[in-house]
Amino acid sequence: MIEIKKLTKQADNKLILRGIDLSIKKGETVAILGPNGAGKSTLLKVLATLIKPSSGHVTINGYDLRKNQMKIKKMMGYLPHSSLLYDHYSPLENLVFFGNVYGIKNVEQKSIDLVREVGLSFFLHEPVKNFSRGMIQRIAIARAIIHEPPLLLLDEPHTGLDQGAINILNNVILSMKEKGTTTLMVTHDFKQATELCDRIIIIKNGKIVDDFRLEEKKLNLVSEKYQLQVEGVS
Amino acid sequence: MIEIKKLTKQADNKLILRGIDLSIKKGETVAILGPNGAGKSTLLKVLATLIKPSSGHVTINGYDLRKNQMKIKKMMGYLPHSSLLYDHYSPLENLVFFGNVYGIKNVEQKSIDLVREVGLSFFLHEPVKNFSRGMIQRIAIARAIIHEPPLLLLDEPHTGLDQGAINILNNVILSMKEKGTTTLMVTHDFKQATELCDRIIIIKNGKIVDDFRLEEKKLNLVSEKYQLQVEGVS
Amino acid sequence: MNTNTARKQASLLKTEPVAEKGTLFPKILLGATAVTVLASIYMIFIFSEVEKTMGVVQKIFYFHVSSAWCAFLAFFVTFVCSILYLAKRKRIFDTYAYVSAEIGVVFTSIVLTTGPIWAKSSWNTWWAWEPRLTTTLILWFIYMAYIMIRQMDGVWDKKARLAAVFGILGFIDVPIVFFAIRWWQSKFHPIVFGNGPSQKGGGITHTMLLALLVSIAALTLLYSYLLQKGVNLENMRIKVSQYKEKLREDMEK
Amino acid sequence: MLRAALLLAKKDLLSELKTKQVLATMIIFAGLVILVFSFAFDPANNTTRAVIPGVIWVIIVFAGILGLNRSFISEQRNDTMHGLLIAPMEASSIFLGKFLANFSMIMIVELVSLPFLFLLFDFHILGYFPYFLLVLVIGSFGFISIGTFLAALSANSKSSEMLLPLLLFPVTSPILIGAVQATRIILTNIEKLSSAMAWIQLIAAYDVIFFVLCFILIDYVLEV
Amino acid sequence: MLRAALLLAKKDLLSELKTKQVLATMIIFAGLVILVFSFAFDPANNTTRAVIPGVIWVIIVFAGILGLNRSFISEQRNDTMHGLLIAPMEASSIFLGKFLANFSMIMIVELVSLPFLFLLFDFHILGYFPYFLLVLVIGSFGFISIGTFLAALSANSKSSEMLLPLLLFPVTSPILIGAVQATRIILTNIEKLSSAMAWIQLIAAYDVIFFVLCFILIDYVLEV
Ligand code: HEM
Ligand SMILES: Nc1ncnc2c1ncn2[C@@H]1O[C@H](COP(=O)(O)OP(=O)(O)OP(=O)(O)O)[C@@H](O)[C@H]1O
Ligand SMILES: Nc1ncnc2c1ncn2[C@@H]1O[C@H](COP(=O)(O)OP(=O)(O)OP(=O)(O)O)[C@@H](O)[C@H]1O
Ligand SMILES: [Mg+2]
Ligand SMILES: [Mg+2]
Repeated sequence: MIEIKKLTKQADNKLILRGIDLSIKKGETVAILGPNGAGKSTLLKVLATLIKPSSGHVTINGYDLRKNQMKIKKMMGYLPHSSLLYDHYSPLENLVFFGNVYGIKNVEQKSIDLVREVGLSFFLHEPVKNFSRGMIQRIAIARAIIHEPPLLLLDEPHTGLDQGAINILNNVILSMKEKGTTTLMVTHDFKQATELCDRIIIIKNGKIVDDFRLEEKKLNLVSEKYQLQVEGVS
Repeated sequence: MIEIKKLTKQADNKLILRGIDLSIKKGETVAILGPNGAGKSTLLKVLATLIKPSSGHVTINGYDLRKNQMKIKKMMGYLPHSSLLYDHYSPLENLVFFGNVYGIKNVEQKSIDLVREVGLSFFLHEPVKNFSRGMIQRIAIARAIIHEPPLLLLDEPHTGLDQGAINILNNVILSMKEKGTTTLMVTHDFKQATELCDRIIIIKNGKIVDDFRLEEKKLNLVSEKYQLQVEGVS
Repeated sequence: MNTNTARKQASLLKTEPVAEKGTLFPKILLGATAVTVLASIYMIFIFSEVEKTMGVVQKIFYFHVSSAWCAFLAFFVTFVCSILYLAKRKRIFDTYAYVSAEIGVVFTSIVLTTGPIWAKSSWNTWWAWEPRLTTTLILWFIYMAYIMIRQMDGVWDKKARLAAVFGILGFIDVPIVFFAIRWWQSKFHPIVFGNGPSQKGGGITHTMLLALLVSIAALTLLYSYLLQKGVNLENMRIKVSQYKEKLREDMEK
Repeated sequence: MLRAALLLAKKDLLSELKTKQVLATMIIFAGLVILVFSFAFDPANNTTRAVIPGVIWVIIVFAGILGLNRSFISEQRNDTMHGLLIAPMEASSIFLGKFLANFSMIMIVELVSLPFLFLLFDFHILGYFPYFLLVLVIGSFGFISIGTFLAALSANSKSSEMLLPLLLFPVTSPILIGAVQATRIILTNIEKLSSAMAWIQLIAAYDVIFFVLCFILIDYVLEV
Repeated sequence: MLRAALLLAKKDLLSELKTKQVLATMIIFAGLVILVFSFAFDPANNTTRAVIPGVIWVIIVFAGILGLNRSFISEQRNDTMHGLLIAPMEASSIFLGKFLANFSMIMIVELVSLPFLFLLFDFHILGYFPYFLLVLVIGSFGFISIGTFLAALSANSKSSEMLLPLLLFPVTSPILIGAVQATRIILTNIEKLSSAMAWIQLIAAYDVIFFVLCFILIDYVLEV
C-alpha cells in the first residue's frame, strides 16, 4: 500500500525527517510512536500530501505521491491535530460539505448516520464552536471517514475522548480494518496502540529506530522497546 | 481553598452546570472525570474567572469570585485546551511576557529555567508556531506555572505529551503538591488520575455524581466507579 | 431592516391579544392611545390654524416634532434600561432596551421621511448637510448598529451585555441632536422650544402649540403601547424557546 | 473542477448568508462610508465632485481588502484550509471558488453603495451607464482575482506574512490607475470616450494575463 | 495598571515589528489613497487644495480601521485573549495597552504618509504647524480610543471586520466632522482660527467624555 524510500524533509536548515524507509502492506494497522518533536506528524502530513518532501520517493497504492495527488487524495482519510471543521457550521453542515467535496452519494443520510454513530445526534444542528473538546474530536473523526477511505492517517485520534468514545473509535478502526482498510496511527498511548495495531514503528529524531510486529497484544513489550530506544531523550 | 455552592451555568436555555456543590481543601489534588460534554471544562472556566456563573456562590481562599477577582487571578494557574501562547513569539518571549504580566521577579532567568525543565532548551528562541503539539503543550504548562500559583487548574494536561514529558509533568505536580499547591485536574486518563490524585470527582450532565477519596492508588476502583456512574451514556 | 421593524409593528397592531391574557393595563393603554390619536388628528387638521407662510404642509410639523420627541424618549428608555441591565443583569431590562430601541428606530425613520418631505416644500431641497439633519441621520445609524449587535451570534447574555454597552455609548448622540441647532447656529432648521441664537421660523400660535402637545401625548401613548406589546411578544418568544429546550432535554433522558 | 469551485463558493457565501445579516450590513456599511466621505468632502461644492471616481475606487479597494483578508484567514481557524487541501480538488478550484465568493461579495457592495453615492452627490450618469458598468466589472475582476491569489499566498506561506499588502497594491496599481482614469473620463468627460476605451482595454488585457497566471501559479502557492 | 498596559502595548508593537504586516497594509493603503486622489485632481491646480483636509482624514479613518480590526482578532489565535483575561490585570489595562499600540501605529502611519501628501500637493503649512498637529493628535486620539473599545466589542462577532465600521463610523462622526472642519480652516483659512479652536474644543470634550466612558464600560465588554 505505502512505499516510502529515503524520505527526508527539511524546514529551513532543520532536518525534520532524516531518511525514512518504510513499506506498509494493505490492511495493516500500524502505530507510530515516538517522543515529542520526533517528526511523526510531519511524516503523516507528507503522506497526506500536505507538505512536499525535500527528497525521497513515496508511492501509495502504486501512485506516485508527486504525480498522482488526485488519486491519492481520494482514497485517504486524514485526522490531524486540528479538527478541520468550520466553527459556525453544525456537524451536519460540515459533514455534508466535506461529503460533497469528496463526491459521495446520499450525503445527507450518510452524515446523519455518522453523527449518530459518534453519539452526537442531539447536537446535529448546533454550531460546532460551542462543542466541548471531545465532541469536536468525535465530529472530526466522522469527517475523516465520511468517504470510507481505504487508507486512514490518524494523528493522536484518542485525544480528548472519554471512555465511551474511545470504544466507539476503536470499533470503527477495527471494523474498517476488517474491510481491508490500512491504518497509520500516531499515538502516545501504548495501551491503545497495543490494542488496535499489529505493527509498531518507533520514530526518534526523524528516523525510524524500531519496527516490529505485535503478534500477541503485550503492553509490556511495547513500553520496553520504547524505553530502550528513547531512553535518555527528554 | 475552594467552596462552591449551588453553582449553575446556563448558555441560552441550555443548562451546562446544574447545581454543583463542592468544597476542596488546601493541598488536595483532585481529579475531575466525566464523559464528553459533561461540563468539566466549563466548571474550570468558571473557577478561572473566564465565565460568569448564572447563579450560585464561589469562594476561593476566602475571596468571593465575583468581587475579588484580582486576588484570585493572582494565585491561580490555568491550563486550558488551547495553549494561550503567541504564535510569533519564541517560548522565552512568551514566558517573559506572561511572567511580567504576573509581576514576578527575575523573569528572564526563571523562564529559561522553566524551558529547560520542560526539555526544550534547544528551541528557546524559535517561534512557537513551528512547534509540534507536545512541544506546545510543554510550553503551555510552563506558562501556567510560571508564577508558582497556589492553585492549579489543569484541563487535560497530558494531551499530546510523550512518556518523558508525562513524567516531567507528574513530577512538577507532585512537587508543587508538596509545597501545598491545590490542584484540580480534568482528565480522561484514569491511570494518571490515580497516580496523581487523592480525590476523584465524577461529573455527568452538569452534576457531581460521585466524589470519593483514593486512599490506595487503585486503578480498578476508579474505572469501576466511573463505569457505574456513566454506564450507558454514550 | 427598517421596513422589517415597521412591518413587525404593523403586525403587532393587527394580531390582537390572541395569546395575551391577564391584566387590564394593556387594554386601557390601547383605549387611551386610540382616543388621544383621534383627538390629535382632530386638533391638527381642524382645530389648529393653518400656518401663514408654509400653508398646509406645515401640518407635517406635528408628526415631525412629536415623533422626534418619541424617538428621543425611546432611546432614553434604552439608555436607562441598558444601565439597569449592566447593574442588575435581569433579562427583562434587556428586553425593554431592545424593544424600545427598535421602536425608536421606527420613529427616527418617520422623522427622516417627514423632514425631507417638508424640506422639499419649504427649503426646496430634499436634503442639506446641516447639523441637525446630519446628526439625526447619525442617530439612525447608531441605533441600526445597536440592532446589528443584537443580531450577532452567541448566547443572549453576551449579546445583551454588548448591546447594553453600546446603548449607553450611543445615547450621547441624542443630546447632540437636540442641541445641534442651538450650538451651531443653523441656517436652516428652525428652533421653537427654548431660546436659540436665531429665534425665527416656527411662529407658533396657541392653537398650534396645543395641537402639538396633544399629538406629542398621543405618540407617547402609542410608544408605550408598542413597547408594552413588543416586550410581551419578546417574552413569549423567550418562553417558547425555553419550553423547546426543556422538551429536548426530556427527550435526551 | 467547476463543481468543486462552486461548492466552495457556496459554502463561503452561505456562511455569510446564514445570519441573513449580510445585505443589511453591507447597505449600512455603504451608507456609512458615503457618510464619511460626505464629511470629508463637501457634497455641495462643485470642485469636490471630481473626487467621485476616486471615492468609488477607494470604496472598492477598502471593502475588497476587508473581504480578501477574511477569505483565507477564515480558513485558518481549525486549519480548515488543510481540509480543502487534502480533499480531491485542485488548487485551481480552491482559487476559483474563493474568487467567485469574493467577487460576488464585492459586486453586492458596489451594487448597494454606488447608487447611494450618486444619489447623494446628485450625479447623473444615465447615458454612459453601460461603459461605467463595464469599467466597474473588469476593474473589480482584476483587483479581486489578483487579491484572492495574493491573499492565498500570504495566508498560507507561514514565513511571509507581510506579502499581501506589499504585493497587492503594487501589482494591482495598473488596474486601479486605469480604472480611476476610465471612470473619471466616463463620468465627467464623456467626449474622450475613446481614451477611456484604451484604458479599459489595458485593464482587460492585464486581467486576462493575471487571471491565467494566477490559475497556473496557484498550485505552487497552496502547498503547505 | 499602567505597567500592565505598557507591557501589552510593547508586546503588540514588538510583534508588529516582527511581522510588519499591519503597518505595511496601513501605510500602503494610505499611499494608495493619496495616489488615487492625485489622479483625480491635478496636484498643481489650486482649487483642488480644498480636498486635502478630507483626504487626510479619509486616510486616518480607513487605515485606522485596518489596524483596529487586527488588534483584537490577533488575540483570538490560541485564545491568547483568555491568557490576558485570567492574568491579574484589569480590563482597563488591556484597553489602555491596546489603545497605546493602536495609537502609536496610526501616528506612524500619519508621520509617514502626510509629509508625502504635502510634498505631492506642494503645501506649505509651516506657520500653523502646531495647530495642525494638535488637530491631528486629538482627532486620532478620539478616533482610536473609541475604535479600540468598539474593536473589543465587535471581536465577539463572527463577521467583526464588517461590524466594526458599522459601529465606529456613526459614533465617531462628530470627531471626524470636527477634525475635517478644523483641518480645513487651519490649512486654508487661518484667519478664522478662533472657529477652528471651537471645533478643537468640541473634539477635545468628546474625546474626554468617551475615553472615560470606555474606561468604565470596558469591564463589561471584556467578560467572556
Ligand atoms: C430634512 C430632514 C429633517 C430632519 C432629519 C429633522 C429632524 C428634526 C429633529 C430630530 C427634531 C427634534 C429635535 C427637537 O425637538 O428639539 C426636529 C424638530 C423640528 N423640526 Fe425638523 N428635521 C428635518 C426637517 C425639517 C424642516 C424642513 C422643518 C421646517 C422648515 C423642520 C422644522 C422643525 C421644527 C420647527 C422642529 C421643532 C424644533 C425645536 O424647537 O427643537 N424640520 N427636526
Ligand atoms: N515549519 C517548520 N519550521 C521549522 N521547524 C519545524 C517546522 N515544522 C515542524 N518543525 C519541527 O519539526 C519537528 C517535528 O515536528 P512534528 O510535529 O512532526 O513532531 P511530532 O513527532 O508530531 O511530535 P508530537 O508528538 O509532539 O506531536 C519539531 O521539532 C518541529 O519544531
Ligand atoms: N456557549 C455555549 N453555548 C451552548 N452550549 C455550550 C456553550 N459552551 C459549552 N456548551 C455546552 O456545554 C457542554 C459542556 O461543555 P464542556 O466543554 O464543559 O465539556 P467537557 O466536560 O469539558 O467535555 P470534554 O471532556 O469533551 O472536554 C457541551 O455540551 C457544550 O456543547
Ligand atoms: Mg504531532
Ligand atoms: Mg473539556
